Amino acid sequence: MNIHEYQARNMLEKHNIKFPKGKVGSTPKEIYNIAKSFGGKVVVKAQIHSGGRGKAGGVKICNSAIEAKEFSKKIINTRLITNQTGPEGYLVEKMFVTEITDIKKELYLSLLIDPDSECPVFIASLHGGMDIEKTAESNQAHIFKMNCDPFLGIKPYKLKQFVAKLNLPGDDNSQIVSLINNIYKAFISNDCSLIEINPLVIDDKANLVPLDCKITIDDDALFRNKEILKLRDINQENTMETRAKDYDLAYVKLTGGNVGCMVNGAGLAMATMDITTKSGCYPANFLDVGGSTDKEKIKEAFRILVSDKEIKYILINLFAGIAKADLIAEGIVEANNELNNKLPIIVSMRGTNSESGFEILKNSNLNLHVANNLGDVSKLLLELEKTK
Amino acid sequence: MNIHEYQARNMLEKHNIKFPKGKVGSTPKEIYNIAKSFGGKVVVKAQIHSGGRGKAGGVKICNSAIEAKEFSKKIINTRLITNQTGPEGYLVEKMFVTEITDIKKELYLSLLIDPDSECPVFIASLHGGMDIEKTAESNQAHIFKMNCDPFLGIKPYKLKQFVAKLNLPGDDNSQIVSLINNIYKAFISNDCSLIEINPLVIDDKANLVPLDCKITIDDDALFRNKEILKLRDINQENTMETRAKDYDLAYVKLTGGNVGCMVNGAGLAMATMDITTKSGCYPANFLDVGGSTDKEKIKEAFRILVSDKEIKYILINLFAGIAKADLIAEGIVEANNELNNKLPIIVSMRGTNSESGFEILKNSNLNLHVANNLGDVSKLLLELEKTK
Amino acid sequence: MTILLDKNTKVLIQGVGRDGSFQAIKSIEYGTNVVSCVHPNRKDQFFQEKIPFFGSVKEAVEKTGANAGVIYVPAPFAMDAIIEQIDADLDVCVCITEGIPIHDMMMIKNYIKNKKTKLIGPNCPGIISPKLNLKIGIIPGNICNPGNIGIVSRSGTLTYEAIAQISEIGMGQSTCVGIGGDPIHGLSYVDVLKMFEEDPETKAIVLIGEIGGTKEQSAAEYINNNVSKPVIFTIAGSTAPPGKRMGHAGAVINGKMGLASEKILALKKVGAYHTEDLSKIGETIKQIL
Amino acid sequence: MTILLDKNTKVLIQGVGRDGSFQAIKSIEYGTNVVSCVHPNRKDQFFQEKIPFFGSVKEAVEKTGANAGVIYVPAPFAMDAIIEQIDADLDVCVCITEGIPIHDMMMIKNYIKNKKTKLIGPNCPGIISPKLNLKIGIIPGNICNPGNIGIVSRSGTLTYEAIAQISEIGMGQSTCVGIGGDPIHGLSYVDVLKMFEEDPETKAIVLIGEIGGTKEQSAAEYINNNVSKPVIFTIAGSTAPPGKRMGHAGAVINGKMGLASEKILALKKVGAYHTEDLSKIGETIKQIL
Repeated sequence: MNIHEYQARNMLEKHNIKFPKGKVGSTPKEIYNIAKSFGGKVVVKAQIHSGGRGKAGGVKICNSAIEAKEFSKKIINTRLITNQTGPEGYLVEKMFVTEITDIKKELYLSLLIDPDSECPVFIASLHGGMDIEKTAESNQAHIFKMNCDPFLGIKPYKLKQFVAKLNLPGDDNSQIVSLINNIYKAFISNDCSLIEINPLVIDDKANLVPLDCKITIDDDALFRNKEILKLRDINQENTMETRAKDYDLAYVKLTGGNVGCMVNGAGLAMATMDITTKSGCYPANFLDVGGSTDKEKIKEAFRILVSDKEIKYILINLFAGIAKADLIAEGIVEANNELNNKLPIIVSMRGTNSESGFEILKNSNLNLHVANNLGDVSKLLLELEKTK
Repeated sequence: MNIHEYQARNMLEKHNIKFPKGKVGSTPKEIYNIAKSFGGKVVVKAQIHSGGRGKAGGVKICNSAIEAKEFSKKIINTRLITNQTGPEGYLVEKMFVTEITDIKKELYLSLLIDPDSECPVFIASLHGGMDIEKTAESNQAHIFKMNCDPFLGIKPYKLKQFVAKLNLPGDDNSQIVSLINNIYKAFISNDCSLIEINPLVIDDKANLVPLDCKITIDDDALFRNKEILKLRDINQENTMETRAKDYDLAYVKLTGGNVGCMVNGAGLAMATMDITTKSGCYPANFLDVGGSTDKEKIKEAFRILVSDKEIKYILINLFAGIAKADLIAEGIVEANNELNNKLPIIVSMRGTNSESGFEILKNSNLNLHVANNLGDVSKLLLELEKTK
Repeated sequence: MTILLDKNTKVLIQGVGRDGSFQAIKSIEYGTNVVSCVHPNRKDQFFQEKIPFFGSVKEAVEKTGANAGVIYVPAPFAMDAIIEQIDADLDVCVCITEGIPIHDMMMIKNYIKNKKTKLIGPNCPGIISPKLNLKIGIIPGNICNPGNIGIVSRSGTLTYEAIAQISEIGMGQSTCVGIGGDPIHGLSYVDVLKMFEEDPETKAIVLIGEIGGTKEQSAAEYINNNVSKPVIFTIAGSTAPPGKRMGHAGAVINGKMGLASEKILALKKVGAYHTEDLSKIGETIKQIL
Repeated sequence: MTILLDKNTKVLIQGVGRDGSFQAIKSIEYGTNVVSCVHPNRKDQFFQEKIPFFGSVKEAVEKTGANAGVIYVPAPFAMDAIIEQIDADLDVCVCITEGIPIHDMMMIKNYIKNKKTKLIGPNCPGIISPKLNLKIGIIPGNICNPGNIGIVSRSGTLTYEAIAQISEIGMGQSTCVGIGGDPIHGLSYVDVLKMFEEDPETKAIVLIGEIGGTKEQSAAEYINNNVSKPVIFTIAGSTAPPGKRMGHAGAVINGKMGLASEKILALKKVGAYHTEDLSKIGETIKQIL
């Protein structure tokens, strides 16, 4: 789960990390008042769940409270499109105002869990403000990593070596050392999968100042982080994805597709997308109904699929393991009838209870096209495209 | 380091452990007011760094605020002698007043670090209020243990099995489970070597109530627990032990001894006590001047020794490793002159720089008796005793 | 022969809720020697009127000689179940549970170092050995056929797909291992490849990968240096967009290395056979062998 | 032969403050091959104008082939130093530092499980092998004599005492190991007894114990089942009062098992020779051998 910049700041402030003065507002008037209270000259930043806000015009240095107000008037309640949002962009409902920092140097610092080393890893770069991926490609020598120990945490001897590479001004590295230790504590206590400070700047007084931060929380750990769950902003999510999430369905909307896919298993769902694309059609979504699935979930999945007006075909590809094919079939038939769906449905169904599942589908009034195997799916899609 | 019951309660309360209402007071008037605010009927407990307060008359159930006042008047500013304090007892400066709990059942619960399994271990007994050592001897079957993992903490599956054995009333064990989890957190975050809740009672409403608690903090970890260090009560310590601690000397006053011992190394210091006893004398103290010792430390050690009016001989037994014998010798001579000490000094000195050390001693005006080895020490003591 | 399981494998089950008990029955029907169930509140009861419940894994091991375990308990309790099975020194622990926090898995992977237990999963379909009529987990037995193809996969349903296609062409599987779709999981591709390479009964290996992470690249490196048997592979997610979690917690393209194209490249480079069209796994194997 | 150390032992030193550098010089004078020092801020400098400093243990190992380390850093930083030496895969890490928090030692002992490094100490005098003129730590070399008696001890100064007495009667030491006075420490009596039993050069073993804990009892149990060589022992603290820490963090009588009398009983029972009077260790050995 992503949270807004201002929420991420709050979370880090609880772990003794100091930011420049800042406050969030929802209306141009509020923005004006905040800017005024900060002395007029401020940075105003659109709060959306995406990076690339600066280049997209969502961040501005304003020289007066009036300028801040005008800027926010232009942005609030519009959809900001960045190179990371997709063409729909994200709705800006809040803007964050901070005082100006005199930047002498920009760094990058993040902490994430590295699946390869299976431990938390700090990444620092001498080039802050930039996309870390790009720095990694263009200037590997300016990127440093430090593995932490899941049991012991940060090892002081490694930290000493790590911060030495950053070559910061001043006699000791106490500021960066305590920042890193505090980030680690915040990371562990909030089940984070990412904390990113970008840029982390050195100001004119040689202080280390985190200017922007991003935090991602492990979705799978939200059950034990009820307070964090309250920070969820569903207006930053695709409506269908939000509905899917409520039913514990893994759904991702894909732009420009015409085949609504419903699959069990993430791998098979991806493979189904791949096959659809090969057939000359395009998947409208990724949808994994999951292992432990029930009729209600299937019905909701079907409803979500059909609510996507772009789709022309429905492709159901199931290989039941934990899930039972007959239950799934019942759900499909019920939802199809409820919605009075006429779109052609290609079904491939195997595994646990698949015989009885097919029985149920065949005895219904679905616009059914049966695929006996994965190869058939391609063929049926091609045929349907030809006959349209 | 030991802390008072009321301080231990504060520490545990910070970790969400609930106690019966209670407050500490230093004068009979304060005790009266507290008791009155609690409704009159209260328990009043002397605050000293020792167990066995109940049997020694330091704890009383009072039926009125006036009774509480009278009781505290009798106890405050006296020295309470329990079976654990030694004959001097400890000065009572504060008393703790708590509301009455209706006790249905008494248990024992503690957490300590077990050197054998090298992990934190919870110990529970079905017989609270008693000395755990005695229960262990008389009723092993009523004592249960649970090892924790230093890295993972309490393992839920083990905790389930552990609390099941206590056979508590009620459907679930949620009260004891959260108590145990909170004790563990307090233990880890405060570098404790012991947290003991004794008794832990079940009251008339089937609630789990910790009635008394004891916490010991690892002395070696006080450098990183400055807040805890503030809780130190030097009035609960032997004056000489306190002085020794300030100079980082390991000193323990022993009752009834006549030989002041100064040794480097804990093992040799104990062995010196053993030898002294064999010679028919008695050690007046344990004193290890430590490995990394300097002249100032040695001088203070000598001052502490000589300030003990019970001693007739001084026994210095050194085998220098890290410590350098010449430096130690210089310290002894300087301190001896400063204090104008005339008591006979038996010295055995070997190891690093011991030749030059002896040189320094011999060229001084010490009442010196040189032992060439440990066997000589016994002989010299015997001789001195005969000639007295 | 087979990997991980053998005829002495005795299975205990932790978590017999709706799904767990359904799958337990399927496993028993298939022929698996399920000897005990574990549930702290169901001591002295029996599952299906014959398999005894015990209050702890340790007790189940002591009383029934179980040497392998399977976990169906919900995600919030799965870490504890895995740790309990590790502490009881089971040979194999298969965790089917999906949605375990990644911080928990990080702890588990550090805890399991140098312990006896081999962890499979989580978020995986388990293991099946058709020749032994033995399975731990949820892979449907009826699609399997005893044979010589070993399968190792991050995806459950794609494993079934591969199994079905192999069976359809008249061949069969030696052992199939679903290693799970989480970014941090127990046995890796490399661990299983090593076992297949050493297993005389396995003649060829099917490796099923997907987008995200760099584990397929590690597998490629290992194949290059250590695997002599033919490896047929497929990678799901060529058409997945970057930055989005495609169901599996591990299936997110973060950076170039996570792309399907990169993984395909790495595996092709070391001589593994690529099945671009997932529906042609069976066909490809037929051509090679 | 000798235990723990051999002629290929190359020592690095971490912590060359007042005590550390004094002891380093003594070690070098004794004949120890000290190859490097570690200090993050003294890179490119030299200790005693000839031994190079490095910024990290890893670098010191890479550049100088150090395979053993000694730690003199203050207690608050000792855990980090120990972990760094473990991470660098040194064969032996000797920690002299006194006063390390017990919570730290608990973490270290769990971390070191199944790692390559053998930890000696902390709060110990280290190891000495007179025949090799090799010592790591602070045991005075001039009191030693090459010979056949192995010493294992929780106490530093009592170790010196035993060494001196053995040398005085014209005998000598094979290896002396101070395992340290903390309740949780690296190698135990049992670990060292095992090495002495296997070491052909060691003919008899002196075990020096003290009050507190049950480690002497564990040693007794091990001796009973596994040690064929004569064991001479002494236990310090017969006259210590209960509940008081006698210098060493581990020397507190908490419960009956911590009493000197219990330990003496346990060791006598398995046939070890008791030296009641500490000053007669040498004599006792002479009588037995």
